[in-house]
Amino acid sequence: MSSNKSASKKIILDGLWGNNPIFRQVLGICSTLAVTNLVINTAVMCAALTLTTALSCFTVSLLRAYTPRRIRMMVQTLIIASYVIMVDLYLKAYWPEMSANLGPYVGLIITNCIIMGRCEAFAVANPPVPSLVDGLFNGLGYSLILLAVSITRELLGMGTILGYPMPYFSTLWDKWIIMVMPPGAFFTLALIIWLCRSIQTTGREKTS
Amino acid sequence: MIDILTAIFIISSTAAGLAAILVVAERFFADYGECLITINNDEKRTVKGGGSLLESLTSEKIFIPSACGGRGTCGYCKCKVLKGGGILLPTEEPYLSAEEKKNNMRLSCQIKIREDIDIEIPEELLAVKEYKVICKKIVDLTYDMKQFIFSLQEPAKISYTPGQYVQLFAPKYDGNTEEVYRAYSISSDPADNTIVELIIRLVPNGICTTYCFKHLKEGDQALLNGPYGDFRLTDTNAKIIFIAGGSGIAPIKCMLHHMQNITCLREAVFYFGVNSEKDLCMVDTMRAFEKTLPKFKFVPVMSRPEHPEKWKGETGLVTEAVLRNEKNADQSEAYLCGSPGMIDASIVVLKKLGMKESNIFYDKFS
Amino acid sequence: MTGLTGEMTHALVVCFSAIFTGNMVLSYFLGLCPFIGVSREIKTAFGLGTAVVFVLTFTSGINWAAYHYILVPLELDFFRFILFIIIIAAFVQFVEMIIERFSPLLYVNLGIFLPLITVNCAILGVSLFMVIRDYSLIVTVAYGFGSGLGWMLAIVSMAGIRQRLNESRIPYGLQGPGITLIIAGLMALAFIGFSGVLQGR
Amino acid sequence: MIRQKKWYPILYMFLVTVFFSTILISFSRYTRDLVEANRKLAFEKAVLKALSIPLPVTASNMDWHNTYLEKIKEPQEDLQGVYIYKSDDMVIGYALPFEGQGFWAPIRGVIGIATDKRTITGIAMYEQNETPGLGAEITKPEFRAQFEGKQIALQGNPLEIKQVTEELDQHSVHAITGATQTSIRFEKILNDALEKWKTEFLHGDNRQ
Repeated sequence: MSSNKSASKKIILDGLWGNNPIFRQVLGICSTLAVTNLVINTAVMCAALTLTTALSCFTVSLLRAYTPRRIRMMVQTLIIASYVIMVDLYLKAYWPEMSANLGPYVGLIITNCIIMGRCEAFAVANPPVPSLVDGLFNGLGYSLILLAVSITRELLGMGTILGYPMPYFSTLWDKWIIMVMPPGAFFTLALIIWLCRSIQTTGREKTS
Repeated sequence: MIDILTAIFIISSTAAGLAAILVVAERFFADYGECLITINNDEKRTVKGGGSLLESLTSEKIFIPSACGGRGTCGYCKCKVLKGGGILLPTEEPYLSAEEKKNNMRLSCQIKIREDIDIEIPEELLAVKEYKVICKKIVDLTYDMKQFIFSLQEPAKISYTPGQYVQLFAPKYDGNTEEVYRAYSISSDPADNTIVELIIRLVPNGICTTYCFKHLKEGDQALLNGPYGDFRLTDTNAKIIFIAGGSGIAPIKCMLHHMQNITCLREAVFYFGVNSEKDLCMVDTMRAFEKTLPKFKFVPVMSRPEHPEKWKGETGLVTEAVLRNEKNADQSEAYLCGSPGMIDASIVVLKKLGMKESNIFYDKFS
Repeated sequence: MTGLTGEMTHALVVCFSAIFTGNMVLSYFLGLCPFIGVSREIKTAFGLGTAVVFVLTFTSGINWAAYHYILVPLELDFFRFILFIIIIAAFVQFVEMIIERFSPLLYVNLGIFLPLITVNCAILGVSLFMVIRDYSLIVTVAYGFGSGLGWMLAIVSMAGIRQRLNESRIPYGLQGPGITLIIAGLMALAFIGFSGVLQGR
Repeated sequence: MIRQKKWYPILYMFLVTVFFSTILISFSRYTRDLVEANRKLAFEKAVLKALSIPLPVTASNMDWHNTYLEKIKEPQEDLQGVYIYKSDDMVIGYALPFEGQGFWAPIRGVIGIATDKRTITGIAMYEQNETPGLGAEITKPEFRAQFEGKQIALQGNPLEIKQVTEELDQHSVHAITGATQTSIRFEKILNDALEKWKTEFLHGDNRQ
């Protein structure tokens, strides 16, 4: 007997913070983490990912009553892959420079665990519209963290943000090349997870 | 054009071929034959292996309460597994306390039945049955609340404790492709064990309430299962404070019927919170209780009366009315039923009045 | 060098570089979710690692055949994502059924992560790379096997390190995924050291 | 009920795939020409950039295409795939396409060579999938500008990509920090192409 408004508010807050896919569930960092050394690439990847997650959840939820249990996984991957290919084709046709920049990473969105995770955990048991909202906000929650990672990496590694030189960092700052390389991504993400989890737990202790 | 069609056909056939492999493999590998479930050392049920414990029990008409439908996200479907459940899965751990783990508590939706299994569940769950019922009467209480009276067909009688709830089955209908169960408190007089009365408030776009309000007609068949829940009156003589909002009146009404039947002389006040005149209902029934139960008082509280000049009763939030009228509650008990917000606010107020937390009982709508 | 031995040498080189220099997790970031999630114990990590080696070796071969005999003749190159992923999904589920039937212990240890092998990026990644790098069947299978081994090596070492860390005092927020990522970063640094080995300037 | 039938999953999978593949194939047919045009344009731009033919920043894609048609002559049989830059029937430069395996996927590009057949006028990539922010920096003007005016070495490797700390000479440029893998591979790809150029054109000339 819940009201719809508070239910969707809960879905939204859970996706963004309470049950954030990255620092609570630690899902889906695979392919996107690799492009987090540039903010612009991260933004496009995250947008593609959020869109795919939302649409896939919606479709999976729409078909959930008809999909036989045994082939559910195949059908879900098919749906996800179809949306990713559409994004890929779209980028190739209308934004070739970005498509060239991201290369194989766009295709690898298919295997991003967060999409499958949301489909399995939420969409197969809920109606289409809440699933869409859930997918959307999980995607956004995910993007939030990765954008934070990419801003840190680009700033410390190259002294720029979105390609624009930043005061101090582009001139006096001794650039940390390691930030641009794979280990930098791991370290930055670890620190951000640490920060977010600490904030969450202190908040909880106070309320209880 | 032909080449496009051929391409589509070949790709689709490949996919269908893969599905075929899985279907065949399931026949050969995922077939576990028949398994025996022993419940509380006594009841024995034979089920087809391969499914989850929860699914199998449901198909045997034993209903362990569950909210998420077997996804392992609500953690309600706990039960004790003595033998044959396999080891604790990582999917269950977050929902079980250390003590529960020691006592072999498991989530029944996560356990797969591959062999004979021994479990323990509360006796009353075994009493839980599925009832075929006929909708006998529908009464409009307010613009968005209705009273439904179901007469039992099969089984013909039900026994429950006042305060418990049943789950009503909502079938598929136009615009809904899902079959769901929703919980509603029983509001009928327990003396008549051939009927079940529910008070239901319309939830916009709610699957089950839409079914009840738009599709269910007098004379229609319906399905219920239950009873469930441990919201019930204690055996003490302490003063009772009932607090309810909206359709939360249902279990309280049932409890009052019960008190009337056993001529209980406990002191009791019922604070019933509504928004305005158009939400107020069952006043006559409550006034009738006041006559038969000498120590019972009914206090409707209106938060925003449309005609304040005509409204003689309490105004403001239900919690404010409680604060105004109750002085010391350390010897009283409280029974609350309604939205989580109302219940949480009431608990705060009651504690402020000196009530022990162990004397506050509630049924929260979720 | 005759054709076949040349092919074998190539396969061997590809296999080794997939283990060390081109490690799926540490340099391509693929297959991170289970790498973080299932690396609590060596035993489970080993089980999952074996499953990945197995699945990778076979799916890379099957996908190679599917690509060269279905997609290339139909000129449906862009369709490879879909075909590969559903083949992987079907295969993983097939394996899941078999493991569930014959080794309940392994099944339980992989827990919810068995279905997640499907969405293990490393597996799709290998299939995609074999196409863009134009490997032959033998080289593809060797590459799949090597990538699987590399992934397993990474996850088992990670599990070993994490088991030793069990006793250590780690700040609350950093426990679990946080510290795992930091270790992964250090391992990635170490693996960069391999890059000179096989390239032989 | 059809859903209880054993073959229902097979039919279901078939229909779902038909649905999605129809959408995808139609979409890809629709964008195919555009994608092809983008590819061509990328190549043409790379050739013009390698030959250091200046075009204003505001130049449209059409301008690039027309300039290419006007100035560049497609390779003929005796030229081993080398494009020729001509103006008023005078040869002004050569554009040598090259390709090879990068870190992720093939790298394809063009080297511009002056009429002396030894001086490099520039290089440009038209297809690469290197790690964004790392290997992909080979497409950045800062990296490419290093090649302008370098000489192809007659002895040893035609060109060398050196560590940032090392001294440069007439035949070497600096690598990209952090992108060891790409740098090593890129050097090999360039040298493979230039070795061929040397045997075909330089040594041939020397013999004459």
